[in-house]
Amino acid sequence: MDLELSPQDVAFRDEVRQFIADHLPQDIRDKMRLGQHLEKDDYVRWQKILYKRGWMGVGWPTEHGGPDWSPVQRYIFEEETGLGDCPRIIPFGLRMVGPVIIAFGTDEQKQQHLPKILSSDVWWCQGYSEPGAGSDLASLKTRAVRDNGHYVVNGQKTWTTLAQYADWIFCLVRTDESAKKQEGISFLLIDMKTPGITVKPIVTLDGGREVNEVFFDDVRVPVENLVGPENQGWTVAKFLLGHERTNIAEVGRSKNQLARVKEIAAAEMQNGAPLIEDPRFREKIADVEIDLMALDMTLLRIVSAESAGRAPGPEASLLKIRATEVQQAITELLVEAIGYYANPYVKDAMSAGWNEPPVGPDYAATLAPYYFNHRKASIYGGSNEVQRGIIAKMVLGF
Amino acid sequence: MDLELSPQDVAFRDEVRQFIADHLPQDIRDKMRLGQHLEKDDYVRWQKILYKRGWMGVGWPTEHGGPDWSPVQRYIFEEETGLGDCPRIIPFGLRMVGPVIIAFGTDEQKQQHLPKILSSDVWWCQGYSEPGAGSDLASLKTRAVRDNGHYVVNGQKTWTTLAQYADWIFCLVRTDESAKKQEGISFLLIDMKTPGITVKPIVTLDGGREVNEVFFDDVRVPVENLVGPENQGWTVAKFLLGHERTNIAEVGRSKNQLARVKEIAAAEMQNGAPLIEDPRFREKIADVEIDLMALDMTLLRIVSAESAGRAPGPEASLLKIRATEVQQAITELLVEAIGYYANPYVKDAMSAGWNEPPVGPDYAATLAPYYFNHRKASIYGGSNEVQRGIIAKMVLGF
Amino acid sequence: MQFALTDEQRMLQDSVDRFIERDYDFEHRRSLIATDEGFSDTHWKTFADLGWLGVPFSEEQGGYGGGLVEAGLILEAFGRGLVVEPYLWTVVVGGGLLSLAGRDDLLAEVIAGDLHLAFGFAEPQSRFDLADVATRGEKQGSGYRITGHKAVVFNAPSAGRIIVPARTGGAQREAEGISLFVIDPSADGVSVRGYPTVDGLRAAEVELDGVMVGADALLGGEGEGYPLIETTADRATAALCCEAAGVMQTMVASTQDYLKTRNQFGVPLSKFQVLQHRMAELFIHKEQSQSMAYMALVRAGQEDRVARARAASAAKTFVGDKGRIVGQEAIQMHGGMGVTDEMPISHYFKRLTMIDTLFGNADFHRRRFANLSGTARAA
Amino acid sequence: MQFALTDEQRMLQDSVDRFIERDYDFEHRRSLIATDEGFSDTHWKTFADLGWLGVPFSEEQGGYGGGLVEAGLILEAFGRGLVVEPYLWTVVVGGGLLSLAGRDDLLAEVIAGDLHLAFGFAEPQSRFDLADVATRGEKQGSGYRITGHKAVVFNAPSAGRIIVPARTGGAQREAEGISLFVIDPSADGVSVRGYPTVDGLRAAEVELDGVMVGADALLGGEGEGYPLIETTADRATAALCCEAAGVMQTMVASTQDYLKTRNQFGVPLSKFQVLQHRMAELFIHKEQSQSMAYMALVRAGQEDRVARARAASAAKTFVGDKGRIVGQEAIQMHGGMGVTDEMPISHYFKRLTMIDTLFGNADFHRRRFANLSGTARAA
Repeated sequence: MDLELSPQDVAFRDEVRQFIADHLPQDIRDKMRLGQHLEKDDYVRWQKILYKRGWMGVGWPTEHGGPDWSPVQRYIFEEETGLGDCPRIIPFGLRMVGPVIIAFGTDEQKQQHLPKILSSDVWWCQGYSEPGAGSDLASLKTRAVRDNGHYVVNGQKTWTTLAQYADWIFCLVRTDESAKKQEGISFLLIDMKTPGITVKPIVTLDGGREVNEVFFDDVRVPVENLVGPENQGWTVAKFLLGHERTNIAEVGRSKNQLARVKEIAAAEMQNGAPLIEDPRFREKIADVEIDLMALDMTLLRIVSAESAGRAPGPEASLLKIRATEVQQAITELLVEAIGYYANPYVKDAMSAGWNEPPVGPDYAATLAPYYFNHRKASIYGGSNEVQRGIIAKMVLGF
Repeated sequence: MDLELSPQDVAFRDEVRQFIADHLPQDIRDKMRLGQHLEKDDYVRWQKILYKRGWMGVGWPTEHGGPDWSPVQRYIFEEETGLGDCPRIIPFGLRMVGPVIIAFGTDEQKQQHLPKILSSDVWWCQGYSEPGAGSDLASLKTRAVRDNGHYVVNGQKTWTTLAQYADWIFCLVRTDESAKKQEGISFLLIDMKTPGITVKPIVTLDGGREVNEVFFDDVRVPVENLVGPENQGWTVAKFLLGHERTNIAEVGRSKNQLARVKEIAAAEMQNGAPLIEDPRFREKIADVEIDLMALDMTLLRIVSAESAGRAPGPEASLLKIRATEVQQAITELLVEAIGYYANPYVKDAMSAGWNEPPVGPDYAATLAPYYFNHRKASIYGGSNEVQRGIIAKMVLGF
Repeated sequence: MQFALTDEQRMLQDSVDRFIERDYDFEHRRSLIATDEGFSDTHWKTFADLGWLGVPFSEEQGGYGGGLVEAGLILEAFGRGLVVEPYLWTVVVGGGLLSLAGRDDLLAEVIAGDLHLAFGFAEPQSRFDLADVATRGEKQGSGYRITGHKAVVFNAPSAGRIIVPARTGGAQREAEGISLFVIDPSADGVSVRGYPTVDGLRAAEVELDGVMVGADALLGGEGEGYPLIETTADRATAALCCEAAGVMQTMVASTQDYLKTRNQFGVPLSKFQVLQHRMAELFIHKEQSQSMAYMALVRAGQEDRVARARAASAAKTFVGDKGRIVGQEAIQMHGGMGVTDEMPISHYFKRLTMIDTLFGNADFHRRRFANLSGTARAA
Repeated sequence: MQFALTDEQRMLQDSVDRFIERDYDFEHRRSLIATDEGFSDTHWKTFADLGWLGVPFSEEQGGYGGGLVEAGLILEAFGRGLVVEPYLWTVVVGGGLLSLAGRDDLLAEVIAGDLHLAFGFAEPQSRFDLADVATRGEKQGSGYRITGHKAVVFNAPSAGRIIVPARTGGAQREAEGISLFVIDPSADGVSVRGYPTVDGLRAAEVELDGVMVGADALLGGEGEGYPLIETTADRATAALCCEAAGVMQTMVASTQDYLKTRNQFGVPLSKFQVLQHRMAELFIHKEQSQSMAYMALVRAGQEDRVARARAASAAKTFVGDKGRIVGQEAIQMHGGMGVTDEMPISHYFKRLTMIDTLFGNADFHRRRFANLSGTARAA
């Protein structure tokens, strides 16, 4: 047992760190540090920088442009990009539909889609959830009927993250209404420019517009856009659920946010001294820091097992639950640290380019919205209740 | 809204307080303060003292010897006896079978049993739980078959508290095996001296011998000992569950134990100062104290509603859950306060009359066993899980 | 001892509940918070007409002879309806200070609904310490010259008067030497930078740059402001706990309804045992929060400082801790719907979250309670 | 970086697990703790024969060249089997001190299984502060005269040597001036009052009344004992966290089995969603506890004091907090059966509870961790 990086891994870490220092645009870094809203262009710019360096296809086979990293290298990359204020990689192309196409797609689909996913020339979104379905994903109602070389799609998807930016959407649709729930579902790729698609933003409690409803009204999709066999979409979806999930731990990003808690608590005053000198507040930070260590060390055990060739199991559920709890606990500490200045809601201060002086400290404006927004973390992506159920069934055999 | 006692209630409180000061035997008080084991005689002596004063039949109609107190007076009596180191009233006679006999018993049963319950000349125990039944009380298997003016009882009860002291037991038995679960159950009074009854202690994790298994082997019980109609025992049992339950809050007793936490934390040292000066430990005490206030204030709202003539509802479940949580939290604080001296297990030091010097402070010996023993509080008497289910169904309509 | 509402109190709450049911549905609230002022003057006039603005004040002061309990009950009902009109700030806090200081002239305007008030008790460095006052009040002739920055002053954009603590003596964070002044926001040197809050209310940064006031601007004696501030904060805390209890009541009821009507895997969510048990906990939290809020109300009207302060701090700690659980759990059990702006539940959640920051959060009051508690047997 | 067991480490743990399976069933343990000594000398000899007693020591010192990691892995397996033999006290703590101080002579006896050790680091007033030493060691000629009271000294009744910190200089609670002495319990002035502990082990109050020792009784330099004590405590803490992780593993597995086999309302308890979700939490706690214990083991072998101390304190805090939950929940889910002496689960619970009191409880280590943590980005 050993927690030290090998010299090669140290070199790799230094290389990643230096690359971020040299190439992450300063305006993006500033927005990240202040928790401000990122534009589509911010994501794409950063992803293209990584693409140019050959670091976009993490987890992809080398033949499709993957960087051929060991599990430890992937861990390091996640950690350093999280610590280094880099924007999240938008996962829908790279981590979701990409691996699906690699595993199930035709050669034509691979040629058409993979290069543009890697180069971030095409923005994807995910059409899984539907109104009324909640955690019961398989109860979806959007239907696709074959008609003359096309599927005609009708229905509605919801909670579609950043659909307003998307060029393509991958969807689960019902292609056999007579079949039992999980059967009769197919996996379709749909060009968002196809007539009949309408995107309507859902405003979230923090005032954000990250998620959308997507309506399909007689949308004609070429049958060539089916991935995997018809009515086997559930198998494809399950493959995705089981696919490389250690990145959901977001350890680097949480370490970065926890450091932000400490910085803010060092700047905020209480009884004439920095708040961070309050023993109780220090201990609350310590609790989250310890929980984050436990997440990190458990992740490292999984990474080590992967290095030894063991396939990841249902540990993803463990990581999902604890990672989101840690993230949410950090957002609570941020709100607590800022005291009364959690209250002002100055919408313009949440985007870059606002020229008025801040209300309170400049880091204050985004903290309460960040807390509110992050309540979603334990709901989306398989709610933590669903994850506990998975552990009970898959691990405990209940 | 008013939280002040009326002058009459103040007078009553002072009277109770003075009575306890004058009449609670010092040896019993000492045992209570040190958390030592009480003998049967200790309970009986105290109950007879209360009986002599006319204060035993709390909750009973005056015609049967009840003291005719208002809900507020009952609250005060509970509080003062709890604060005043008085032993618990053993509930099986006074609070359980007594009210059942009053509500459902024949005149003969009333004459035979009620006076001796009140005078504590007869010790009762409760035969509800069975091995393998757990919270599913109605799945009981002990059966009673009619034979020549008797029921012949065969089966086994378990978790029977203080059965080793008991003269009588009240039991739920199955009198109709063909009926559905809750039907076919009857409520029987059984003399513990009847041939065929065996009591076997269950040693609990703290080393205590409070609970027992009770075996029935062809025990012949006169049919006159049936309470209520045959096969209607479940109705009787439900009556009991709904009966006057505000006393389960044990607020006075918990206030007393919390004061003990403070006393011990004032005596124990840390960094050369009393532990109670540690801000974190003080705040942990504060948390429990606030939870106890919330219990107390909620109890007072229920008491006020009772005073206004409203019957108590499923609030008993709320009180049971929070009361036991507070009790358990207090036992945790006690163990924490004592540090390393939680470890020694000097069995003799847990009873009075041991003449050797204590290991560590004299209050230390019983603390860890007290914590261990109190894990039962959230299990027995309708587990807290069962209580949450009751709230969900009865209050929330789920 | 009668820890239940009197018939009059029940009638008062019923009338507030009826007002909300009739005139204050959620879309209406949404339209109000989108206006410049952020609430309705018409409603405010109605409150005046119904006597709600004068409820806590004595008849000698032009009020209706109720007390803090009645004001708390109004706020509890306001919490249930998520009412944004600034009753807490104008009536309980501002009116409370005027009443304590005997400023019946201004109080009459409050009761009539003609005057809004704000209280600038926080400063950028003060966090929750009411005695951490850096704003200075320098004697100038018979009056004072006031300079300082008051942070997140609720209701200041609408206030006809802003009450501010300023230091006329003593060292920073000392209770001694703090004076209370009534400031006219239109006076020279006052700048009020208003903004909405995350829970749909209005507040402002108030800068006082050498503001000149006369001796009549002083509330209470010079340097003797702190006891008024602390008393008012405890009373406001009790009333705020009532609002929180009301918010929780609606959150629990809404979640209960949602779980009953929403199906998943072919059955209503209310049939899932995990959600049943978690809802049972929320039910207990909201019941006990109400008990604690009422206790704080009753004690806040009493003379005994320690009893009042312990009760207020216990209630605020409890409501802060349990409110966080109720809020987060209600959102979680609503699933994706819980995080939309469209659903009322998310707005209740935001209000409940922000209540914890007012007058000191749960950690602040836990410590205050612990420091006020002896080792004696009284619990 | 390879945060997993090597093949050798896995084989070592397997051999311990096999020993427990073959020779250490629960009835056997029950009979052992009922004996006077409280454990089995025969087993101890077996441990010596299998090389387990020498595992953490270097070959130069007569050991087998493993390290703390190997000792921790043995304790983890011991935790799974609730083994009472005093491996922690004789090998990890006592042996660790001897090893640090270069007392290879005594260490050889430990490795051979001929010597038990105890460490009297606690005193009645010390609570968890390792520097709070009131016991005095006065220079007398070339030796020392030691007087003091050592509290709850584990394994003292069986120990051939007791190591005690005594103050040869410095003020109370100062790290400076503490010396470590090896005491023979049969020496004049030593009284050992033994007793069982609530979790079935043995400890004693050790009174030292002017005990005379020679200069050779000193471990390390005079007045330089504290770094040895702290290092040893951190290492023991890491190893103890391994034992706790092992205890949790069995508790979770037993509860899992119990819920699967026990029926209520006509279905196995494992079908109740509430219990499923609570068990999922316990599963996570025991997995993460193991991660934290391993981290502490790895870091405890390192030079860097802060990294070692942070890791030990983080692990102990985590194991203390989560262990309480795992213990209480496992008992609760066993229902009435959980609180009987008959069921192994209650004994595991008691051990897990007592582990939290050793070398500082969760609150103690949370504070230590917080005080060791900077505001820098390293997390």
